[in-house]
Amino acid sequence: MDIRREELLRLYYYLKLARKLEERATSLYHQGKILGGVWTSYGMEAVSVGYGCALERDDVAAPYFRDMGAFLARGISAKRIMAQYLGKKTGVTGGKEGSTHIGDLNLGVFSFPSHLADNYPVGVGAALAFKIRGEKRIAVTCTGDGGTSRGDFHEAMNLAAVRKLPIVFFCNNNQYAYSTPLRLQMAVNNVADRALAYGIPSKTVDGNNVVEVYTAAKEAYTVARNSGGPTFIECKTMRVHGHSEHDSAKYVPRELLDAWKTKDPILTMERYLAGSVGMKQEELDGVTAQVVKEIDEAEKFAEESPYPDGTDCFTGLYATPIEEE
Amino acid sequence: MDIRREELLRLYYYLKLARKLEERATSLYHQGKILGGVWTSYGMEAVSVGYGCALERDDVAAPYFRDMGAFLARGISAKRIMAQYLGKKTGVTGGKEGSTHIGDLNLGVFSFPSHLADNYPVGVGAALAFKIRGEKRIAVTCTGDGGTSRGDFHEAMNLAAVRKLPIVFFCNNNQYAYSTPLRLQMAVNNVADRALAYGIPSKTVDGNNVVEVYTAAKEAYTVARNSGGPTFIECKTMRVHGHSEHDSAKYVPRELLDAWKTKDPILTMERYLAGSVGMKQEELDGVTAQVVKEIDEAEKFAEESPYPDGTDCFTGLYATPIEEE
Amino acid sequence: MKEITYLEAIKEALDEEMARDPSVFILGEDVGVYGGAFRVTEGLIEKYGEWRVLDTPLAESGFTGAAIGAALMGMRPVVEMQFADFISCAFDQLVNVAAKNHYRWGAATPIVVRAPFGGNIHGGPFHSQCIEGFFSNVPGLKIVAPSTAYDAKGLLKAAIRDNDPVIYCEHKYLYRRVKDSVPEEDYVVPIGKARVALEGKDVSIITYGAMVHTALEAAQTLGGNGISCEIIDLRTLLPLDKKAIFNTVKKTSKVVVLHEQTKTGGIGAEVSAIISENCFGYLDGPIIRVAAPDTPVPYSAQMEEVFIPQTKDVIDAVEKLMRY
Amino acid sequence: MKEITYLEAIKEALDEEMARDPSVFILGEDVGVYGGAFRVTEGLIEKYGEWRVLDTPLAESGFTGAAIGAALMGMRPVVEMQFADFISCAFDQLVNVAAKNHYRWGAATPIVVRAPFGGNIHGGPFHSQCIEGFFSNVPGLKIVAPSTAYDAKGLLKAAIRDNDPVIYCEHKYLYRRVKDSVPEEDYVVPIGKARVALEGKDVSIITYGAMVHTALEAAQTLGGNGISCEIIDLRTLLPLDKKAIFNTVKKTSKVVVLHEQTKTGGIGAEVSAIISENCFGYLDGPIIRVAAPDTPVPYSAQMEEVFIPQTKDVIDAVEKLMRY
Ligand SMILES: Cc1ncc(C[n+]2csc(CCOP(=O)(O)OP(=O)(O)O)c2C)c(N)n1
Ligand SMILES: Cc1ncc(C[n+]2csc(CCOP(=O)(O)OP(=O)(O)O)c2C)c(N)n1
Ligand SMILES: [Mg+2]
Ligand SMILES: [Mg+2]
Repeated sequence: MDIRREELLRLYYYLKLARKLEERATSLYHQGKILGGVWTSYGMEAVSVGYGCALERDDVAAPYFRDMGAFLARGISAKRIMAQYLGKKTGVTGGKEGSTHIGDLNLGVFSFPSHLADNYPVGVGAALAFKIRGEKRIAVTCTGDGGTSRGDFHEAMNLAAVRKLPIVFFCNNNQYAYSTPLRLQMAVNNVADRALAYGIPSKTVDGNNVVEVYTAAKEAYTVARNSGGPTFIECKTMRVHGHSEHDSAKYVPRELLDAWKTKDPILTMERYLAGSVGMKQEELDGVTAQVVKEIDEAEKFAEESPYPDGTDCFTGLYATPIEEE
Repeated sequence: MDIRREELLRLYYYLKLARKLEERATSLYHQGKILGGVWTSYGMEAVSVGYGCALERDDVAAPYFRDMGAFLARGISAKRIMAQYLGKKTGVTGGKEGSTHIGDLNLGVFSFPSHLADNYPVGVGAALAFKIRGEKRIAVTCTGDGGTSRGDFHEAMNLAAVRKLPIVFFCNNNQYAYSTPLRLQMAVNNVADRALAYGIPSKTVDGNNVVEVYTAAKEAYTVARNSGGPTFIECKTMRVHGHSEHDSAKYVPRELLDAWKTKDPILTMERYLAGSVGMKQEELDGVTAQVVKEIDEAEKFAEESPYPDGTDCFTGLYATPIEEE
Repeated sequence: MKEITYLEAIKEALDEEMARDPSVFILGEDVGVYGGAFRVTEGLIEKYGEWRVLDTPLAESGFTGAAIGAALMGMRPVVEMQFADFISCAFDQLVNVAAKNHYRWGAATPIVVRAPFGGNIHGGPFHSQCIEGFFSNVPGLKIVAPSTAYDAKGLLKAAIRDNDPVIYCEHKYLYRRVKDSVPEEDYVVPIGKARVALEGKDVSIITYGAMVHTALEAAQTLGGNGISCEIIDLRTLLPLDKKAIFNTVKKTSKVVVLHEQTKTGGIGAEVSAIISENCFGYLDGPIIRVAAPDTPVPYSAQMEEVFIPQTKDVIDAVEKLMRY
Repeated sequence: MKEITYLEAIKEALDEEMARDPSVFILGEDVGVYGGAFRVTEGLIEKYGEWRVLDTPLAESGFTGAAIGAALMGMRPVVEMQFADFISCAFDQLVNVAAKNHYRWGAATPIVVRAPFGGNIHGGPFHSQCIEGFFSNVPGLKIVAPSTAYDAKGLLKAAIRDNDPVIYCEHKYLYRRVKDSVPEEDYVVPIGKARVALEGKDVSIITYGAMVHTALEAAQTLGGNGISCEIIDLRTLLPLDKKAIFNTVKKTSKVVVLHEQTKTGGIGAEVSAIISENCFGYLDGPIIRVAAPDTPVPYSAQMEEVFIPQTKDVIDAVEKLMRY
């Protein structure tokens, strides 16, 4: 596939934006400004940036919590996300939710319910709606390697396959579910092998190579959009840090971590852009400068935003509230 | 595999016993004596007779509702089952449960919770207990083709595979889940293909040929018993009647029904016994006579048994009741 | 007006809503060609096609989750549980996804989950359960449970048009046993409103579902003995119509709460608690609950009859309360 | 006696029971090498090996079902939910298999499900839930919820030795915040028995879990104002210790029920209902419930503080009741 220069820059931009945003969030966490946990996609940004950027405006994504790239690529601003981390009123959920539990129907992105793989059936439902209405839109959903062991993964994959729904399934296979290595999660070599049970074509791609993820996504999206049914895409990567900021990941062999650190998705992309594509360093620096500015502004915005009122907790339960006379 | 004559006769005996028992239950149902529903394994008896007879005394089975052969082969008597159908105090569950919702821990057979595939994880748990204690026992579990679409199927298969547990999974693929044909249930050709997702070896056998089921079961049991891990066995058969006695199955193409009726598992077995094995008709008739006698006695026993007291409904909730002072 | 059964009322509501609004569709096991285990959706696939009356694989969590996703995209799915008992398999999607979407991120989830519930049909432990108790501590859901054909139709229409997830408890014992008048023209029964099923002055029987008919029978006998019963049919179980409950308590000062659900942790507990909290001064006797005992639903007819509250149990409770 | 934290108490109970009985084993996510998300099982895999401290795939229904099967074969599994919130995924196995096994076919299912529950830790909607309400209408289960290290240890031991499925609600806010004395020798706290956490005479505060400490704080202030509170720590939520509840009501005649769980359909509803039903004549005021509002648990600190009942809310309720 031939990817236009602007598109490559867009991928690079979102890689950097996700990285910087999560780095900033991590530092805010260590300053005690984020009260809940912080889980990042550090070192795995290429997965959600790749699948997120490959979507069309009218498509929808049902991500999981390590999909910062997809939230950003769908158009949820760094400002709103930063405010979300701080539990501010201006955060995506106005303080009702924390961290990456964000969604915005106007931007075609569903919030993530913590329960891993719950978004698999939900994503399938979006695809079902498109199919029923005969719209040329597609849905995507993503979960971790861990999430693929859940029943909802199975039920969703199967339903999508039977009805040939316009959905593409992603898995961020970062080799661990919290502390649990793949060998205690599954007895197959590739997560992609799981797709065999459903008659869903699958592909395993280098999850640290954003161009590879993006290309595979685009291809699968085209198939789905043209009534060719679902695809499952396993993105092999590595969680090169703890499960969250409070986990030192000492259960992971050092060598494994070290091996993967050299494969950092941003470095990989920079090598590619500077090499094969022949982009100038200034151009990349320009993106970085833009990203840093945006994150600085986002942090400022978030810090200056008001906290919600405590009594906001009483609002918003129902979409159709019941009138008490 | 060489099967001894007595074993072949045992298989034939249970095929006939299951058939006659369920025929009698059906007729009692039509006489209005069975208040709940009646679901039979008519035409599919070879599946559960095959896997049930292949078990050793200390093994356990976690069947589903169409596994009459397994209940009988584990040693639950026709008398107790007939009384169960009639809701009598002498039924396997004393009237607390109906139809084939029966189990008996002394006989190594678990009761079936209606929720299809729920017994898959439960069966896996029994295998886990054997593994933890280092016992040379195995567990088996069975569900319908429909049940394989459920999350519990997935979670159970995966867990068993990861821990290489001594369990053998069966599927009675009778091509329909109630009115739903396979094509609306899954997009793979064989239910056995589902096992690919777990790295579990699988086999598809003729579910109307009890010797084939029995042989495949025995082989898989040996593997499991010797720490070789789980196997998945799909038994292809056909539900040649309605889902239950109140369903005329008019959604099933006539030709399909007719084609399968000629493959009746009892006829198949009789042809085999009379042919290759060279058994005399008298020997088979002897079995039939024995079965009819047993079923007559069972019916008589059940009819003459008392109903439970209404107030029995208050008893038996807890195994460790809480003492109220 | 025309007379139709409870089952026909449900079918008509589905049919009319599907005709009215192309975003309404049905999914579940055997709802299409077969027309549903209880034949509620019979004929609809012929009318609306296999994409609006969708036979699913046997996977309650999967198809409930899919309904949620479709709802987020503007559809109005009606999920059929083959028996209410199987809703347990979709518990997580209902409680953690559907119920919390709007509060968490402002996304409306207009799904209806039809749950054929209740006993008295010799269904045993897995085909007779009352499932409303699983969800009564789950903010964000709505639960309704009609007792008449009129309400069955009107509440289902309201549920389909509502923007929140609604669990629609249809009592399968009533399907073909209850028949009453419904208007020819379109109408809804508002969610959140109870109804006075019988006016009376001495004692209030607060109930819902099949037990409304048991209460009516009891009231007839009691009326003969000079005790005038007011019967409140809750219709909506979550959230409760507090005003209607308080009104009847203020009127009669004596309360029996009746349900088929097992007693501990049932809807009756909440009804009792809000009365104690808000109408204590009006009460002149204990709030008595008549409910099933705390066990699974037994299979045998003998036991099931003892298990399910009977007219006589209601009469006894009322008489006991009148003697207080 | 020695002083240990609530978390240490749980760990000790597990360790001692595993040492005592080879049929006890632990399974769940990250319970082995990692020692559990809250480090409750830390060190146990080294001691008992990877077959008795079993890291499972991420599959709550699967491993809960497996625990049930193992229990049927004579084991005593302790299942860890990483957070109580994820118990929703195992709802069906708990409600339809574990809870009904003994009634349906006489098979005991001695499993314990550890559920780290409750809020006040900025966990948001999915890491703060009180899940006891999901199960309070499920006959066949037992539910316990300790508030002290002493009870945490004694109740967990009792739960492990009990032959029924027990949901063990451990409040994660208390893990390292509560510390008290436990005996050196083996002991159990019987399931089904509440305890008087504070003796008093004017008003009863019936509560459990983290709210016991809130009640104690409130009682201190109220004591200063001349109001003597009796605090009942329920400890077992299903079935309730009716006798202990009725005793305190008969003593004080005034009741506040306090819980962190959302109000509607919570445990407090059942407590209130059994009091109304059985002690009506003793009451001289309404039964007031202090509980979280009917919404998911919000994330922001400002909202969470309003959401979770505070000492002040208890004081207000008691004072209001005293003025009645
Ligand atoms: C159903 C469910 N059970 C448990 C958890 C707690 N939990 C949060 S993240 C996690 C590990 C997830 O692993 P994986 O799916 O591989 O995603 P990763 O964190 O590696 O990206 C667990 C167990 C959860 N979120 N959902
Ligand atoms: C979880 C669940 N959902 C729905 C049902 C209702 N139900 C009973 S049998 C059946 C069809 C079962 O099909 P299959 O698994 O193929 O078994 P078969 O009856 O064909 O032997 C259904 C949907 C059920 N028992 N469990
Ligand atoms: Mg992972
Ligand atoms: Mg079938």
